[in-house]
Amino acid sequence: MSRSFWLPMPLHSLLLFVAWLLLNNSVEPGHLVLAAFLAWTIPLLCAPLKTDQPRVLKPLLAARYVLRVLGDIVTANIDVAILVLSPMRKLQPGFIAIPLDLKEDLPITVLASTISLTPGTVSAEVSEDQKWLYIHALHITDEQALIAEIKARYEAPLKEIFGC
Amino acid sequence: MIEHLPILPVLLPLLGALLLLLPPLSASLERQRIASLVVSALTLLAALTLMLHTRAEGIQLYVLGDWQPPFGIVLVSDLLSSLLVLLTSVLGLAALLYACAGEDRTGAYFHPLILFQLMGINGAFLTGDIFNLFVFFEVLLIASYALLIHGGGKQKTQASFHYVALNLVGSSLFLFALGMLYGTLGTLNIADMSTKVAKLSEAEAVLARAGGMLLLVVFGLKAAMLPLHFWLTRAYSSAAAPVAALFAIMTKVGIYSLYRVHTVVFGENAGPLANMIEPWIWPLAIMTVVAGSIGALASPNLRELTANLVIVSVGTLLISVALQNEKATAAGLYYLVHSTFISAALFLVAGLISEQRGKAGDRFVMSRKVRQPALLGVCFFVAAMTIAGIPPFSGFVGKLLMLQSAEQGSEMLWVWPTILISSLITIIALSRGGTTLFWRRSTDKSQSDPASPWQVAAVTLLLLAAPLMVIFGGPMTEYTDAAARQLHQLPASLDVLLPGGPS
Amino acid sequence: MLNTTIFIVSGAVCIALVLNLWRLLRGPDLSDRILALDTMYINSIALILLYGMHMGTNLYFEAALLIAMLGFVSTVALCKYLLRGDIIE
Amino acid sequence: MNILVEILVCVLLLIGGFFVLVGSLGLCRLPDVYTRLHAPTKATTVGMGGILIASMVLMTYEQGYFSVHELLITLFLLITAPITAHMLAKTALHHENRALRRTRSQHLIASAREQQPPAAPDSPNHD
Amino acid sequence: MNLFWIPLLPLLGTLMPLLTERFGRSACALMTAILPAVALFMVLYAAPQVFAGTTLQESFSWIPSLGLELSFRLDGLALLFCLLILGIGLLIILYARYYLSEQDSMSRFYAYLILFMTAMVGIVTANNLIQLWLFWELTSISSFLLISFWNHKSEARKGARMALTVTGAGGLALLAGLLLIAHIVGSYDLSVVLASGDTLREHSAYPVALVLVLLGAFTKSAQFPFHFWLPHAMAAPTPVSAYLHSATMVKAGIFLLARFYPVLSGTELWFLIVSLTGLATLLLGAYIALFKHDLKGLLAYSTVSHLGLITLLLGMDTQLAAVAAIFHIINHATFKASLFMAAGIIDHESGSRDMRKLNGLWKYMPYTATLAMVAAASMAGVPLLNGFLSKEMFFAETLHQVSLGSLSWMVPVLATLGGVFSVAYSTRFIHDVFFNGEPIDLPKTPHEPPRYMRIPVEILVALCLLLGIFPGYIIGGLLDSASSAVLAGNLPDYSLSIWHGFNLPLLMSVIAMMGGLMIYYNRRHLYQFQAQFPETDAKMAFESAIQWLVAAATRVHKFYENGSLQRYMWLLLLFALVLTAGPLMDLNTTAGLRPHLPIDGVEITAAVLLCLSALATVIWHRKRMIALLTLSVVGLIVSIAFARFSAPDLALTQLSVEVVTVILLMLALFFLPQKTPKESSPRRVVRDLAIAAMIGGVVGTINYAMMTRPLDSISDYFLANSKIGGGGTNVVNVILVDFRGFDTLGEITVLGIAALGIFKLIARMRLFMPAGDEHGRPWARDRHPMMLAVISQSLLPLALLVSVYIFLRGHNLPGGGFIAGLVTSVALVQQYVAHGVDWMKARLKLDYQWLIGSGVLIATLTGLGSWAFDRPFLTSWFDYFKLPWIGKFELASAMVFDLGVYLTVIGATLLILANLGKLTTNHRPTQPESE
Amino acid sequence: MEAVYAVCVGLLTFSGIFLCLRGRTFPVVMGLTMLSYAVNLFLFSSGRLKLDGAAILGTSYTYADPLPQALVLTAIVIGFAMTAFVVILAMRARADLGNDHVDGRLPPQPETKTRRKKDQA
Ligand code: NA
Ligand code: NA
Repeated sequence: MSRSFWLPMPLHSLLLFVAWLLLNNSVEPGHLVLAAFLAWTIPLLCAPLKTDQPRVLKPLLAARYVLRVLGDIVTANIDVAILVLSPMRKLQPGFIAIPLDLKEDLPITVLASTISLTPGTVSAEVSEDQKWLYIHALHITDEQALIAEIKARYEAPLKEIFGC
Repeated sequence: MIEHLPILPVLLPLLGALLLLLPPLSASLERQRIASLVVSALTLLAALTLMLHTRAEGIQLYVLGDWQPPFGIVLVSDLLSSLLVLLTSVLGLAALLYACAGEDRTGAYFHPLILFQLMGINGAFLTGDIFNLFVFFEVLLIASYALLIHGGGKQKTQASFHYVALNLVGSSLFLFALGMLYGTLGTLNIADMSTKVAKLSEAEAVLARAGGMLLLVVFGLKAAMLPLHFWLTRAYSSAAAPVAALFAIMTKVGIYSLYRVHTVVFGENAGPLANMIEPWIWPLAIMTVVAGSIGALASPNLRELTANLVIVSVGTLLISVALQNEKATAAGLYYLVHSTFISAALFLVAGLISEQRGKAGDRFVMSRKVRQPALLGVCFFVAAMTIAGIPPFSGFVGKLLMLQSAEQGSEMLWVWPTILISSLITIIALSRGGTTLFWRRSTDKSQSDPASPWQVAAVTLLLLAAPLMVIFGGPMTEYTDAAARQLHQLPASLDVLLPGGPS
Repeated sequence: MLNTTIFIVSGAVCIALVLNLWRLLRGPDLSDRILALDTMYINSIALILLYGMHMGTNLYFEAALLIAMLGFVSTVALCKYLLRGDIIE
Repeated sequence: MNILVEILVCVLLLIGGFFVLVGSLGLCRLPDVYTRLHAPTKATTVGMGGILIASMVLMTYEQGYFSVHELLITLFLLITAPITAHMLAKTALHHENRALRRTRSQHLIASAREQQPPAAPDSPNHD
Repeated sequence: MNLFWIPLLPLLGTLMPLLTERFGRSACALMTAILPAVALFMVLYAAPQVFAGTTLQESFSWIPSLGLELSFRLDGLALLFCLLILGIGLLIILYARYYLSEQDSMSRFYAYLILFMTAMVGIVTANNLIQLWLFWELTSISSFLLISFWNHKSEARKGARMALTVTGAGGLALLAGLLLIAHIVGSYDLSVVLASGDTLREHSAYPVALVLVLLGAFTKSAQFPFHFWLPHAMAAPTPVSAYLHSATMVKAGIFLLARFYPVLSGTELWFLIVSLTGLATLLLGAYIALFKHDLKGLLAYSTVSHLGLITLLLGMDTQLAAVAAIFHIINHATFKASLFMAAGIIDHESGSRDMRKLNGLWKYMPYTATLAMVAAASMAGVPLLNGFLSKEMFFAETLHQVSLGSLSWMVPVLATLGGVFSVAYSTRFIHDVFFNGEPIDLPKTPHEPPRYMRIPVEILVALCLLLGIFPGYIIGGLLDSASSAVLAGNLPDYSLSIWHGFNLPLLMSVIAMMGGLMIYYNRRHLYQFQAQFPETDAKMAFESAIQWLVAAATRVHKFYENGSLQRYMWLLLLFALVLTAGPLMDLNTTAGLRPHLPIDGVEITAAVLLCLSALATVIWHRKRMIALLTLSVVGLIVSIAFARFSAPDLALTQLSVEVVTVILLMLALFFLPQKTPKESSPRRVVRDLAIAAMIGGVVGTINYAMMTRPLDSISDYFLANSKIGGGGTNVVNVILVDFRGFDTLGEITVLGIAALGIFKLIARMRLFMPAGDEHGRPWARDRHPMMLAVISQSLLPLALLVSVYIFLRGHNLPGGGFIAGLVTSVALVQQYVAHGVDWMKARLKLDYQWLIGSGVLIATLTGLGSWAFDRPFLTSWFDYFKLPWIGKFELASAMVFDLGVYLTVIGATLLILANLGKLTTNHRPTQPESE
Repeated sequence: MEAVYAVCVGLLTFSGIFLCLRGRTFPVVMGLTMLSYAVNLFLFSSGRLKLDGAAILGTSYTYADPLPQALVLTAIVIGFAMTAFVVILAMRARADLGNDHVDGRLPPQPETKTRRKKDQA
């Protein structure tokens, strides 16, 4: 039997293992066994409902990416808070179309999610050919700079992480 | 095994229904038929044994989960409940037999649903716990919703929406009532409630009274008491014949609950709440008979007529509740059994007539002759005589017992004219209907198939009650007398019902 | 101090909830209303957590977790409904 | 209770509460549906994060063992919030909701709704 | 001898024709006659004892609590009637053999006839009031069958229905009367009743009982004003008329009067009602008979008249009158039966009964004519025939009549007038049919009937003669014993001689003769006089009365049962309101003594939110989508409230149910119109608001009153036993899966059945999907947004993990199978939303029906497991185990039960939702709304 | 607290009942849902309100009455099943009868069924 049959979603399995321990606030042996069991069986059950996605090739980079996003979320929120509390007439919202280098579903989704979670931007739509990501920004000062920053800060690492 | 007897009438249909949903039985209709007939015959056997056992040994208590009453749920098989369980089981068998002729082919899950329905009704009869009664009400209701739409068609859909919506509101009211009762009595066991109700403080008694009154609404809705009977005619007359036949017992569940709750809990020993529904139920009972009679006269077809006769029988039974004495309850029980059998039979006969009269169905219009005039004629005639209370069939015994149970002059003044005039109207309506159905015919030949042996067997099974309940009227009334005595003299059974004493 | 803080924060969450309802009732578009409902789900998670902290118990954690999960499903279904009419097609 | 823990918890809570409130305030104040999308999806993530971490700290302290299951809620919210926003944005686009008049590149609304590449005359040229 | 056999033999005889039909008509008739003949012999065998003054009795217990015994008596009265019923019955069997045509089902006819015979014998021999009534009703039914024997004819059906309705109504009145009598006397035993005349007459309810019994008797005996049904019963084959309307059925009413004569008569009321009714009937019947052109019609009204005569006799205050009544019963039976049979022969052999066409039959059937003329003469009261004797006695008795006070002279005068009419129509019968020129347009050439068809007539006519000439020899004993039964032994002196000398009665007879002949001679004037009055057809009148009744019932029925759910719902709620609010009036103080809980800002806010969103739902209920959103808010806040008030399990359940419900409602919203039209009138809205507000107020009040009072409940037991007895610390869960596991079993059954029912509903559903949303916008093209699909896939394992978590901890902490099941379902539904049905169907091979079945089955089998340990169903088991390294853990049967719950929930939810999804997957028609 | 709670229950009942009295299926279904909220809250409160007393043994000194909670749980599940059924039934009615009126026919239309007239014997 192939590895993918016995362990169809290794990353998910890891996630589930951790999640189980999180849920139970416990690292007792009993829970470890149970966590391992569930981390193994649940992906087996879910496997038929999974479509193939590119795998994470560089986990370390991914972790760094996550931390960076978390940090950005905090700053983004402060920005938004200021905008919300300041007079509305200063607001300069706008739509932006970002050309995508990423091609596959999962990386695009991650990118779009990242954009939504960070500074004043929301991913609104992906074009059918998945070459354009439409975003709405709450306050635009420089459109091109924003596009450039997103591509450099998020898209590039993602390309590397997923190896595409 | 004998100690598990009281739960068998609930468990057997449940298990049967479940097995029918699973392979290998779910695969073919033939297997479903055999299995469901076997299961319902076994249920009948269990019910019969239970009744005999209860008759011989006294009240049977089944303590579910081994949690002693009043804490856990108990099933109580007394003379009343075991009789009704037996009645239900016979009815179920008849409905299944009838359906095996092809009615079960017109939609999915017929057999499991009938068995679920049996489980619900039997459970409602057997349970000694008021919330569990609610649960079984819901089981039998949801099964009836599903059965009502069996076969499809506009009328069914239309009738079911009314039926379902009203019953959903009814279920909500039931829960409100349960809240009020639990909130004052602090218990759910019916026998235990009866010990608590007399000890309530004044304010609590008011709340319990409101709850009890609300229960009257709920049971009245189920029983089709005026002004809550509107759902019945359409629902019953649009349902498939075997389903309508089985539904004949459904209104009786409401009546049974009135006996069980309002005679036991809010009965003679309820202190300030004693006999609280009596002033209400009198006019309602009589008006129900009137409404049913008017409906019977106005019915354009046999099924609607039968449905309205069910309403009349409900009114008559409500009178027995209103009379509140042992004799009336005994009379009511006899009448209940008889009227259930016969209205069920009449629904089946109506089904056969519809099948054989072509486009006219069971409507009271001129049409082609039925294929089997002698067979259907005899069946109809016997059923009609019985339901109209004409001797020598069981109807007259029921009617007479009811008349006799009015012992005060004022009671007679209300009860006798009501029952007698409704009888007359029944005779008029049935003779009009019957003569038209069988005798006003064109020269066209019927093109339908003759009734299948299954259908004949089902009708016969039910109609046999008409002579048998008269021939064995002695033992039968002896039984109902004893059942009524047991119900009215509850304190005598309390040490059986609550072995550990009240909570 | 902790109790006062919880009290203040609860007040903030309550105000937030009222504001959400205002938006829900006000609209103008259905997407605004759904957005408001979604925010209400999330704010009620906050409320439940605060209550749990106030009571010092973990018992309400699952409720919060379920709101997080089910609120999402609900919002998605509502959006799907507006987009396609048929949510399960 | 340890004053430091208490202060930490209080600060976290206040931060969380502040952001929750701001998010909802934004929901009310912001002028059009596209801008309103920003406020709750963002503010609630940090707002909720603050409260969840506060809860984690407090529970861990009070119960004497690691109470980290709140992280799971955070995880859920982080995963789902962008999708919610995306779906809502899709809905708003589909409903052709009017954007604030001074919104830039409004012509993209039509392209986005049709999920086509940006095709308007003033679209910026990218290589 | 066992009296039981007398009715039983005919009863068994009912089967005889059905069994012997195949052996041919004669054999069938012969076999049919055997058992009644045996019964007749038994009666005759018992006769000497009865003549000797013994009342034979026999009884068996039947239904004691009903007071019904199978109890028979044979006294003089019963004997007389038995002889009539069985004797004439046998003649009718013979007669009918030749009367019925090849097309008529002879076996059916005989079966009905013998059934009727049984019923009649039953009535006259009954010694128990209920038994009497039982057979009484049986005569109504069997006569209904006989009258409607030719049921393809409209008049047969209508006549039968009318007879049934009138006699049925009378039967019910009789029943009430008999029950009342039994109530007064305290027994259903006729012997006891017959001995309690004084008690009865003195009782305050006597008038009611009397009137009720008389109603029964009068309807059956076709007394005025209930006489109208009898002529229309002539639609029956003539043997039936000959039997029912001469000797038997109509005589049942007379029998009843005679039977209860000892206990009910003797009061002013009796005499007044009975004699006046009889007199009126006598005159009316005789008068109308004059104008009937139909032979049987004439005979029918003549019967009415003679029944009136007998009634009048029974209503007179002398014992001799009663004797005369009994005598006339016999005489009328003989001559009228023979006349009917003769009429039948004429009809049979000439094809007509119309006296305007039938003329001069003397030439064609002299023998039959002779017989008919003798019988008719007896009917007219010609001397040397039996009719003369009883009529003479009747005239004599009218002269002694004093009950009408100073108007009593009118009785003999009117009686004579009746006699005049009687002679006139008898003359007409003879002259119009057998003489009076040549027949006109008869369908057949008349001729004498078959030999055996005449025999019954011959026997009866011979009886008329014999009785007329040798009354004492032939009938003396019978009349004595019958009369003494009626008079309770006080038999007066009377003589049955033909000649009493010249006296007033003879004069009256002579006047009657002369007057009758004169009237017949001048009948043209009378016909002209009568022609001024519009002819009323009782049948039409009755039918239209019934039609009116039906139409009225239909109108009333339509008025209150108008098919409007809103009305039904309103009535239900109003009824609930009235019943529930009533008791509240007695509640002095709403607030109880239980200390109130404090309230804080959060709670107030939640309450405000709840109320606002509930009200918003009400206000915007016509904008369905918005209302759905506000409804969701209500659900959310209710869940939070549960959490707040220490019910985490409830909060979890409510939340998860909420989501599934919202999804369902959205599915419904898609197929239903998006908006509710404004169609309620302001009045209705105000009405609905009022009742809703009142119910809300009542519920709130009760709730408040309840919550503020202390409660002493059984719950302490659960708290105390949850851990030690149920093995779990989450008491709510232990109640669900253990203490009240039976409820839960029922509950998941409900869920399963609902899913099956929904499957049935969906099975043949044809719904057109709207082409666009409520504003007419076309739907978005993107069926399955990519990002949603991606994220959903990642969330699924996490959701499953959470549901396992919730499931496993349920027994000890908030959670459990139901919530876990819903979480799993929602996660799967989310997949359906994200990927669509087809995608899922290809990948998820789960049969949801099996899932439901096995889920409930697992729960049930868990319960059954306890049987192995001799414990009742659902007895739980749990224990703690310790494994090295892993530690201590608990295993409980309740967990398996909960697993059943879990599976059922998944199966049911997905069966519903996934199938709904399938509705439109394959094609997406875009028909516009068809409303 | 009790007063506020009772007011809420009363108001939910009011809303539910008003909606149940509407003429179209969807509002009626919503009304039934609303009514079931009221019912659940009412039944729940029959065990009296209690703060901080979840019936999880070992977490408190006194506990809320667990029995009504269990009853309400059962009621919620049953209510869910019933609601699901009635929702689909409403759809079915729309499919079969062509409209979403609770009576299956639109109010201003006169009754077209003249069947009864012909039935007069
Ligand atoms: Na679909
Ligand atoms: Na649980």
